[in-house]
Amino acid sequence: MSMDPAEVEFLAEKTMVTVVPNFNQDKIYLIGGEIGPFSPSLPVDVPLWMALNLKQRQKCRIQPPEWMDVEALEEVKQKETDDKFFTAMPSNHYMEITQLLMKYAPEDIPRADQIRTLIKDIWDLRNAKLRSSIDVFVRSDVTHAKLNHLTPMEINTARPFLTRALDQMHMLRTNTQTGLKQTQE
Amino acid sequence: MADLTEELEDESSEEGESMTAAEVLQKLEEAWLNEKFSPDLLEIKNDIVDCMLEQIKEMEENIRRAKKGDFRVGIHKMEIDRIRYFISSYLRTRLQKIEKYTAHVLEQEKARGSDETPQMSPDEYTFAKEYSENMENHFKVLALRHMPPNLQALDPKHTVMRPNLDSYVFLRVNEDTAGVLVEEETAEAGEEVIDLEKGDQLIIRYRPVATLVESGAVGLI
Amino acid sequence: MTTSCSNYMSIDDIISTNERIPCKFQVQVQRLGFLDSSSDTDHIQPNTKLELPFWLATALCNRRRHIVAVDMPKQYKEGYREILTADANVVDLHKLGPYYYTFGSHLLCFELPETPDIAKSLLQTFQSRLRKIMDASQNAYYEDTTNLTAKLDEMERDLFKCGQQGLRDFQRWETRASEQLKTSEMVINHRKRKRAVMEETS
Amino acid sequence: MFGEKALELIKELQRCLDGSLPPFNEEGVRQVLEEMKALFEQNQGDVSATVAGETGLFAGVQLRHAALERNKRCLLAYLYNRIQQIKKMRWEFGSVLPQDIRYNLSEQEVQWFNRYNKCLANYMRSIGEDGGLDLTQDIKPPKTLYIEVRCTTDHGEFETQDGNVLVLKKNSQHFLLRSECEHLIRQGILEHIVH
Repeated sequence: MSMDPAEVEFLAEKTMVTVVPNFNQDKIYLIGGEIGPFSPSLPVDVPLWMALNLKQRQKCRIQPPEWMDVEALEEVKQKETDDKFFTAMPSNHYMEITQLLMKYAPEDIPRADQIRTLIKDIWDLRNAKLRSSIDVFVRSDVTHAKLNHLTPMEINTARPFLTRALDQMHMLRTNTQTGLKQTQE
Repeated sequence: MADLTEELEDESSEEGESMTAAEVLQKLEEAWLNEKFSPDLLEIKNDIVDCMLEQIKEMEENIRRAKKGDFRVGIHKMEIDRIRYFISSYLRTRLQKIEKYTAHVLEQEKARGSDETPQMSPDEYTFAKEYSENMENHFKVLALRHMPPNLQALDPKHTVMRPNLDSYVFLRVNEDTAGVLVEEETAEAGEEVIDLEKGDQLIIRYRPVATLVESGAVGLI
Repeated sequence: MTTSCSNYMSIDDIISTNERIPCKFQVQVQRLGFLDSSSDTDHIQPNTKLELPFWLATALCNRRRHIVAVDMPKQYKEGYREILTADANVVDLHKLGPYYYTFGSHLLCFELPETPDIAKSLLQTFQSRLRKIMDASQNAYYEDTTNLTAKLDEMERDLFKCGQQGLRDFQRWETRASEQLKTSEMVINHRKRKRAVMEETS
Repeated sequence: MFGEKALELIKELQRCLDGSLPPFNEEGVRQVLEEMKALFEQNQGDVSATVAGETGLFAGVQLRHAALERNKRCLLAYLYNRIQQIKKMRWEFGSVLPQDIRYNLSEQEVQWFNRYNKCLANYMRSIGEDGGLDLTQDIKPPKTLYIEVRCTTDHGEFETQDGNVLVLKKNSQHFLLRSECEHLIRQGILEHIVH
């Protein structure tokens, strides 16, 4: 079974972000929990999907998450370059959140272009790393692997190829182990 | 608008503890992910589905009563859309598996002990039975009954489609679990046992972790 | 095959089990001489050599029956296996295939002395060609991929498609193309065909 | 070789994996059943001869039996894979198939489709306490409540959930609830405009 990147994004939209509203409103009781209250200029945490909805209705400004900062991301990029393994990302949905904020609230993000480039660099670095580890993995005889710190979007992009390759390899490996097989009917 | 965060009685949990709507929603999301990535049909989470549909219904009634132009209505409608997507996609994924492995899931239902929980909801079961009859009837009318007498039956040994439990899945460990047997002993190598640590992410064949998915010790991602 | 998913209904499996294998009849088969187009006898005589499709060979040569003896097709014999060991990446597996792995896996059921070596060779060949397939499917975002997949067997082509799928889905998302609700594929194709028919007839 | 006509049926499907469905090959199916009948009769003849004391017929019987099984498999796979396509059509075109597609279905396949329609509808109606849930909707995760759409054909009147009646005229643009026009987009009557 596979998943569309839009569905990974859908999951990412649950992430809480801080918005600065321009309206007054008591608490909103959602099925998923209570949100608010809202007062003009007072920062409040809401799920990303709601932040984007408010933003499109010009009812708030979105505060970029702390990690969405040029200096912080340069550090993340450096660590990713230096470390042989995948490093922990500041957000499990860094790619999707960046995408969405860049599309719907670019004016709320200082130095948006630089951030966009840095995120893309980090994504590319990690993807190159992922491909090399896939190569090592399939050439070895191990049958499972730990993939800590890989984010859902990264997993999802590698999923179709990787799972199919391993499924096929499992079949070919089983062939070599059973050697002599049951006579077919 | 009414307060909807009141505690809900959740009949599905064995301890009989109650869950909030938010917690049930979280469970729905997990069930959706597991169902999407597991090759096999998992146990239906009927209580969760019904509970969420009930929540949606109540919320829709609240919306109907809301004043025109109430700015919250849009937010509530969005949330309803999101939850309905989870439910639809979850049930759709299950339906696809039921259609693909009809004979297999019906076989398992038949073999199920009376103390075991069923994989399918009663309505899914009805669907599976009707689907299977429709398919068999189709084979019979167009092909089987025109064949020589000794070839008129479907041989389940060949024709029953079964999920490939050896397919690879990605998972995240929710609870420390020691001693998971991942490889049976073979002529060339001994058995392989691993310990799963909470928070770990792995790519592994589904078969050795199938029971851990059902119990919630790991979640598919 | 040992995988637990049954493929009785699989189009690919049916076509791959039609690949032929050199067989030698061990006994006389009466009244079926016409299957051997090179002779006009009524019966198939012992020692007649015929290339039979896999589905038939496996019914006539197994633990219970020895109506024919089978030989491995040449692309699975030692000579070819040596070439694959030397450099699997340059071999045109589609030419040797097109279902090189699947058909090769089927052949293992005959339990010939070289069976273990064939099984090993299939696995190693797949492992050593994988990186190239992965890179090709990930780097190339060409419209036309026939070039890249020409030398791949059907199983590898399927894998290549999976790699492209992951990439294409991601790129559609990245450019926000996935936000647009689309007309379903079947409806689009149906319209295209209808239009083509109208143009032909007008 | 035996089984060749049956393989032709399978290859016919392989050529049409783009979602089109060739006309049901009644003649092809008939020929395969004919070959099976002939194989079976020859085998019956050989079996009676063996009972009567003749020897050496066993190998031929085995060979023909394998051919019978092969033909059976191909024929069932032919029917099965066509049904998979037809089922997909239920989800993509809706419960009513375009006339020219229907024309390519055998009568029995039309019946299968109608029965599938019915048991799917029954199932969807049963979901939840009341009203049910249309699973052919919400195919993609929701992004916004309302979307902008353009009509690709003259479709006629359309009543929205809040009771307004719109006329869907070719090239007219509307702002509609996503949940109420998703079907029309999938069926190609509306086009989703994104900016």
